[in-house]
Amino acid sequence: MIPIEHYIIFSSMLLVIGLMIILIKRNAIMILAGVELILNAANINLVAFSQNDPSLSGQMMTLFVIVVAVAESAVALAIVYQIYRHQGISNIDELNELKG
Amino acid sequence: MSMSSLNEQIQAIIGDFGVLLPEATLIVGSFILIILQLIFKDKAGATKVTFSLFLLGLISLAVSYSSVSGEYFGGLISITPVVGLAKPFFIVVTGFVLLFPKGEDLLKRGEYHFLLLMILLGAMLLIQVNNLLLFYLTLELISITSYILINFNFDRKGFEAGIKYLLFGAMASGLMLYGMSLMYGLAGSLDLIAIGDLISNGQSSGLWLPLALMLFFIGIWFKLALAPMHIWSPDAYEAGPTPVVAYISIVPKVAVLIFFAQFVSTTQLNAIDFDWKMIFSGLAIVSMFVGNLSALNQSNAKRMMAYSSIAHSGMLIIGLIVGDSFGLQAMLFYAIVYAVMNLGAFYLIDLFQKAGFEEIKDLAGLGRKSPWLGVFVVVIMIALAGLPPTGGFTAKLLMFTALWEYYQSEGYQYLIWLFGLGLLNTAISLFFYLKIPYYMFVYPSESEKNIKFSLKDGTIVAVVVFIVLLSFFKADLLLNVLNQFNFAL
Amino acid sequence: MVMDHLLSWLVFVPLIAAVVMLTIPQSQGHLYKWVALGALGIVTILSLVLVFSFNQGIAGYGADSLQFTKQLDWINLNVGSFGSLLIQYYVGVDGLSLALVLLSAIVLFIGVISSWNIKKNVQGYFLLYMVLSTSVIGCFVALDFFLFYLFFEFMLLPMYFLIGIWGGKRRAYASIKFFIYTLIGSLLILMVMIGLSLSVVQGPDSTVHTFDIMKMMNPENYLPGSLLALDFDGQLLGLTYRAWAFILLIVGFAIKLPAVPVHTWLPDAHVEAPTPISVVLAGILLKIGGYGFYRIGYTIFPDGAIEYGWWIALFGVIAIIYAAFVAMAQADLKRLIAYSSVSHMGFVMLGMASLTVEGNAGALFQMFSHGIISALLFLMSGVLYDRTGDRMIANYSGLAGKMPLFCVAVILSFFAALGLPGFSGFIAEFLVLIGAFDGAINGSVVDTFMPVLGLLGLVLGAAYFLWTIQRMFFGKFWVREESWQLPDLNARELIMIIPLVILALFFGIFPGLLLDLANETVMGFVEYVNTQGHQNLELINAAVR
Amino acid sequence: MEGIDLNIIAFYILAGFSVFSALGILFAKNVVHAVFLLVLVFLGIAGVFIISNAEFVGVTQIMIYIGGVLILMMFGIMLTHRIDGKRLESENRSVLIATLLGFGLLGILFYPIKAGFPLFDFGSNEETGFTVTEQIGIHLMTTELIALEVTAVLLLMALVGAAYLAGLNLKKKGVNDTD
Amino acid sequence: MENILLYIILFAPLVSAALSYFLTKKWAGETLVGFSLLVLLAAIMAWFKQPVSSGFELDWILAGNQNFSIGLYYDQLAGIMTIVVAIVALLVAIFSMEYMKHDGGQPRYFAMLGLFAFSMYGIVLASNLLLTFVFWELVGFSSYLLIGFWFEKDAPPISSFKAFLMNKVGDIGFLLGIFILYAFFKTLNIQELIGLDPVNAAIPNGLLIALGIGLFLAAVGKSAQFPLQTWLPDAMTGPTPVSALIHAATMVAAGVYLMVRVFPMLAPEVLTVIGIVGGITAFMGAFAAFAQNDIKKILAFSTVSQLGYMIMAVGAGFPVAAFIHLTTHAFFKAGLFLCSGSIIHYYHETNHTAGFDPQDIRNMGGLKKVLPFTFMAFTLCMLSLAGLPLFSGFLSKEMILNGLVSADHLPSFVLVFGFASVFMTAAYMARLYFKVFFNQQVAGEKYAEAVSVKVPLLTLSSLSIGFVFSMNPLSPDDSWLLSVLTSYKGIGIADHFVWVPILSIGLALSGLIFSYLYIERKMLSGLVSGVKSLTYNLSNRNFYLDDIYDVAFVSGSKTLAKAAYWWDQKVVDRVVNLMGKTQVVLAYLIGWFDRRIVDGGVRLVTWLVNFAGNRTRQVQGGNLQNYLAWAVFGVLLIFYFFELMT
Repeated sequence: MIPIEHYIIFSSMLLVIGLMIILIKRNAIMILAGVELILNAANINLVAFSQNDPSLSGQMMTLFVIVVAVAESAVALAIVYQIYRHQGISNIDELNELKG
Repeated sequence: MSMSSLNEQIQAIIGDFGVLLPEATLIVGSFILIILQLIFKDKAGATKVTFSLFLLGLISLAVSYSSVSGEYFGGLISITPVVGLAKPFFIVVTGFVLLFPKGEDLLKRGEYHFLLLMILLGAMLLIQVNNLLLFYLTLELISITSYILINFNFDRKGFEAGIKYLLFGAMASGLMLYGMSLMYGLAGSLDLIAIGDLISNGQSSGLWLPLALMLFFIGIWFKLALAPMHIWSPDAYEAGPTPVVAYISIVPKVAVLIFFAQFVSTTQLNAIDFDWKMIFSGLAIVSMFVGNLSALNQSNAKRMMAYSSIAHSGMLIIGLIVGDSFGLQAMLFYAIVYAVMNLGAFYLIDLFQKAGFEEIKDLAGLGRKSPWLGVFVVVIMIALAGLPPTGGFTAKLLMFTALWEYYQSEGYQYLIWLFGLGLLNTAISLFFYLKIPYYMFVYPSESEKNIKFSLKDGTIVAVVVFIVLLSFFKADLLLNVLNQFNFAL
Repeated sequence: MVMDHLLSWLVFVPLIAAVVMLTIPQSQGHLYKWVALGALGIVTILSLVLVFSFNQGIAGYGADSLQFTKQLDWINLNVGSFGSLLIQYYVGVDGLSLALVLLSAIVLFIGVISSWNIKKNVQGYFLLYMVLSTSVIGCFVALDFFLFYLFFEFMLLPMYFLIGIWGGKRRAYASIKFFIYTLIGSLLILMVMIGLSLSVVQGPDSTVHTFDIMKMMNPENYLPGSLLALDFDGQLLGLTYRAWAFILLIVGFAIKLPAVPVHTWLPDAHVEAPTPISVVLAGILLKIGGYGFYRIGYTIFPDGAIEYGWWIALFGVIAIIYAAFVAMAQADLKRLIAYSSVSHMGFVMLGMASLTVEGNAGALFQMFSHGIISALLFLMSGVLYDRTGDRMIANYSGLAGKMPLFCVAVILSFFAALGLPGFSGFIAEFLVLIGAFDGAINGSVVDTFMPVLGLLGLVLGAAYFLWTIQRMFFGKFWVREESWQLPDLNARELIMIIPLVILALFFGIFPGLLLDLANETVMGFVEYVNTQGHQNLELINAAVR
Repeated sequence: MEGIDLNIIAFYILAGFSVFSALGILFAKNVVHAVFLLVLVFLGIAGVFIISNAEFVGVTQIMIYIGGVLILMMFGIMLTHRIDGKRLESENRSVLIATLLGFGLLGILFYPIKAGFPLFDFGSNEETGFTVTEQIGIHLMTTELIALEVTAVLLLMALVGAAYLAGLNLKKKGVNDTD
Repeated sequence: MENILLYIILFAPLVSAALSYFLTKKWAGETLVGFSLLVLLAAIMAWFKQPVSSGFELDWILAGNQNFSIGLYYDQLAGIMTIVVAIVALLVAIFSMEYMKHDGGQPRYFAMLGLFAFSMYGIVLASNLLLTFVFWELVGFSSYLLIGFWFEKDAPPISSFKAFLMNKVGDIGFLLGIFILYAFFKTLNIQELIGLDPVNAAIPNGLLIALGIGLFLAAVGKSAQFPLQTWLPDAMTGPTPVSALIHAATMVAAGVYLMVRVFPMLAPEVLTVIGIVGGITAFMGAFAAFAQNDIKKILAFSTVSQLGYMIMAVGAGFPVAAFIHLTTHAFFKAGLFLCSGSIIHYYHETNHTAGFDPQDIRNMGGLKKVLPFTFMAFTLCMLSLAGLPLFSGFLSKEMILNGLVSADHLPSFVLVFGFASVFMTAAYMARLYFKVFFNQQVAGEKYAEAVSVKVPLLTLSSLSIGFVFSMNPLSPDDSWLLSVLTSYKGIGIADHFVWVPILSIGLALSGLIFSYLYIERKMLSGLVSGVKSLTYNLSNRNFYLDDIYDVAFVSGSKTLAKAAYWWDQKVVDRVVNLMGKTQVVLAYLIGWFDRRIVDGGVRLVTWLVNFAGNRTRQVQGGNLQNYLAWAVFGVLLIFYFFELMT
């Protein structure tokens, strides 16, 4: 049996890396990638914890999370696409018309 | 898990579907709207509005038939008395939003109706879920819909706000999800009751449970726009279409508040040896300060209202901090009054924007040209500030009364700070709430522009003002309505 | 029917007038002021009826000594397990409030005459004025804390707009400053109100929480163990909650009064406000602060009155001296008068804190008298401002030759203000100081040095007023701009000034007419505060130890 | 049990692989490279899922993430970047702050992890007679039915919304700002 | 209507004031004269009809069970005082009709005089200290108005301002005294208080002294005693009849009257203080009079000095003596002032040279011929003031000096001051007398004084003759005043010292001669040179005398007078002015403090709030990733806070 803590270490590393990607990368799509990493980190936890769960809630949840992630990405990419089309910008930090 | 038990389970589920009649109606209706959109394209706005309103009527009918308290779907859904109050409330707010003056352009788009209804669906579901997975899904339903709707001005600012809102929300929900995954690992189930068992068993889980809860709270804070997760809201509010902003400043917030109240009671969060109330109190104070202070120098009315709503969120969660039935009652009272005055404020802002007034200072001298409009603005603004004789005052009074009472029984020192600083914030907030009437009355007019104030606008605003006043002068009416619901969650 | 609901009529006649004004089209603009005048005329008559049908002989202080009471349930907030919050429409008068009601009616009436020449947005002006009138009178007759608070807060907005729209150059700054100051004061009051309503119930076994001030007097109505109950043993930062509540209340009302050091809104507000609004502000609004001390602070917390009376008196004395000095340094006539108001209101604090009958009677009398006299003073500055648009003392000299009537009026009002015997101000200040001294000698909470310093305030008052007369009215005639037209007082101004002078003289010569109205109440009040206060203190000290 | 050992070894290899790939994203200069690295991360995670008794999830991961999300992202990149080299570079910003915050978060997690995770005791894993995939199917139609419905609606909504947003250029009206 | 006479005395002047201001403007003077006559008649009738120690009390202020009543009280003291006031007031009113005949402000003038008379009678008749105080302030007020009557000139407004303010300082003491009395005895009725014997009652000694000092301070202000005396000379900027009535005869004497009234309440320590202050005032006033060239100022300083005498007498423990001096002084000093008024009026009427100062004695001379009637009256009054036998001043002054000698609680320098002042009084009056009436420099045509000038002068000068007050004008003990005042409690007749009248007469005579020689020196030296050969010795001695006179006395005393005046103007007045200025400076400082610190603090808070607002807004910089960083940072902060807590 793999110790559960190792799963958590694994997931937390992905979590941190995801967070750092979000904060570091200027590209909107890369930020989205960071978000996906965070979601995957949570998924790893869910799967790991549900190994012994007879009701498999964790795994079920993972499936839904994946679906939601897709939906979210789709919307995000639609917006990114529009922004690029209208302003030629794909770096998120160039968007700063709204402030104060 | 045997086949027979499976059968029973399915039978039970099918039987239970009755309670989701409003939601089902909503889903079906919204599909029809999509179809209408496919037929009419971007025309026939009136038909779509009529249909939407009709649909809302149907849903409320359905609500009145199906709101029976109890647990359904094996505990996944639990209908508490509050739900019976909250659902009609959401429906009314949705209906109101459809009447916004500048919404006509939006209302021609079937997608707009559809998305609004999706938020309504999410909110209606959110307040009755009893399970983290469903919570996550409904919350995401609301969130993603909001992300899309914020773009509906279809301009640069709109898209900018949209992506900012989305990425911020995505990160928040990611962190929340991580917290939820940890909670699942600790409790062994996604049901809230399981977490309750975990807490009430009293076995120490070290730092894990608090950590999980805190990560989980991030999502809640995000939806409530509480500091430090408030930063998205000014941008989104400024750029989003006014009706949408009005909508997402009320419905998702109230839904999350109600869910959280249920969360607290189901998971017996008060029993945990971790002073989450202190953290919430701190956040409430910080939110009020951040909201009110930042609003001081805003020149854009909608942005100002965004900060105002951050501050109001800080007020609203006082009800959660108090947590007893009095507190929840006060919170709901506050929420309803806040909804009314916020809708009124946004309605007026929409009216101004329609007439081409973008900045607050453009409003100079307007109050002298249209005194009635000026009076309405004054009433709504002082209501938002929480001065008598408006419902805003009664709401604040009840909220602080509840807080005081809680302090009296518990004696936590931070509560008295919350009390005092909360009141102090009322004073700060006046600076900017009075800015609008101030410009309208005190400053001389510079332009010839005036507001076309149609009968419909007049009636709607007058009704809002009337309710705001009524909820002061006969506050017991509203409170008695609230009293009909049992708040012992 | 009118007699049955006399107080309600008093309060709501201006509001009815406001509604009537709404129905008058803008084209009939000249009617507004007549409506306002009529309404306040009715109010004045009603208040006179009230005074004459008031029974002076009812002794004691408390619910039983109130007259013309009306008590109706208004809002009953039922909040489940906790019980319910009962807000009542509860009005009544006793000796404390009667004179102030009369004062309000008079000053408001004069204020309308003074507003006769308002040109800008007449409808709005008089509407707000009527609303202000209602809330002012309401404040004085309300006996339910919530009702009082409602009227108290509701004064702010009309005042804000009246200064902000019809004011002078820096009106924006002044109005917002006024608003914020007063609002902070009222928030402090709100805090205490919430606490009180939670601690006080209708009766010993009731769960109906009440805002009734008279109920709040009785320690038995406090829920045992509630924060503001006498037997509550908890403390916050070393003070009992009752002490905190008292301090908050006093600070809240002190802002309104205003006391040093929270007075700085007043000069600004006055300088920017139009003349009639200055008149109303100084004449009545400040009195609400003083009245709040009485009706709310001292009545509900007699223990605080005894424990912190010394400090209140001290701040009163500081206000007297300090504001007099500041007044002396002013270059603007209206600012000078504003600071003199601060100085005079210091006497109210001193007299009240002395906890002697003389001192309290004097403080009440001072409120009335200052109401009349400050109205007069602000009318004076208004007369000048109307003619030249300038109020700088240094810009005038030797006006007495050009405007003899005006000069007479100024001399009379200035001497009235500096406490010349024969005018009401003297009686008030004399009573306050003698009461304070008597109290100091005979073991009340004040010290001897306070009335003695107060005496010094009298000299300072004489100094700055006379200096002003000397600078502005005597000597050779000179004004800054030769083009200034300086006609003497006209009939309208005389109509305002003469009654006020006569009133100041009349009550200076026959103070008994006013003092007798309040005498029994004041005696009851002092007796109540002293006995109940000491009782309460004993209980509190026993609980805390 | 050699199989388990193998599983364990595979876990560490896959986990390490994923983490390194994720780090690779962090340091990658080229957006396309980063996306490919993301594929590797997801593959590794899918592998972990599979050895963690969640084959169905693992497969879903591969299919939806790699087949869906990543393709979407590639589309996105291609649509939003001119393929002329420079624009494909993914620039970094405020690395220091991000690192500090990242380590801050790690610091939060450090002590709890050190103390061990009190996993809920699910009891012995009794045989139900269904495979995991079958069980998932059953759950989807019973306990998670509502979730399924909600997800369906959510997907529809996202579809409508995303399509609407992405396809806005087809409508001349509505786009107020086309500069 | 048993007290109808008192009502008439009190209210008739007020009625006349109202009438002359509002109704009978054209006959304002006649109105006042008529009413003053009525008052005088009433006062005389009251002397005979009104029972002694009668009066009445009315409720005025009822505070709780405490009644601050007001009322009138009539006894011999009040009786004499009313008659004195009534006489002087009547005569001044008559005089004013001539004096003010060209002034446009007559209604105002006579109304104010009426108001003053009303207030003065109020002080005299008031039965309790509260009412006394009320009228006390009112006389101050009317005095303020009358001093500043010519408000368009530069000096009068300032003088009136100063006068009122200094009086106000004194009034504080009065109020303090009232407070102390009330706090212990709960009554302010003078007779009741005397009955309660405050000096021996259970009052802490400090408060007893404070009480006395307080009441005395009132007298210091009103009666222009050291150190508040400087307002009185300044007050001479008012019309001269006003000076005669208010600043010589009546109002300034009110302080003395009050002291006499409350004498039984004064503690021994207080009496010592009173005596010392009186002595200093008498001496300083007399000295300062030397250096004046303004005729009215000389008389004003003389008044200060004489008031000092009265106060000294009170301090010595002989209030009756003070009161009698008050009475006699009222007549002869009013007479002197009216004489000066007559002179000034003469110059006003005849000399219209621009810049001519009709009050400067250097411009005067030889008026004996021009104004013979005035000269006669002035002579009588002056001799009375100088304290020569057969004149009223002698009687009262002897009583005071005897009292001073017999009072052993006063330091001896007071006595020295007393006697020195006798000499100086005679000397400065003679200086004035000879300069104005004899010097030949400026002589004009004989000028006929109007009847309305003559009548007052005649009356007042005849009232300065000793026979009026005592059948034996050489012994004050035989004065009928003393006999009627026997019922007064503070009575005390000093022992007789034979040397006292001798010394005092000697001093007074030498003072007269001294000045005579000095002023008339030039004339004398001419005479001397004519008979030089005949009486070389005399001449020699004369020369010798002149020398001594010049060196030892004249320049010496002149220097001293200058010094005294300098002290008065530069030190006392400066100190008072400095206090005033300090007050103004302090006011500006506090004003600055109020604006910058108190209000500044508020503005600082506002600024800080705004500043904080802008900082919280800065978080919202528009960059999403900064938002995220902030959010994460905030969340981490909470986490760490929490983790540190547990």
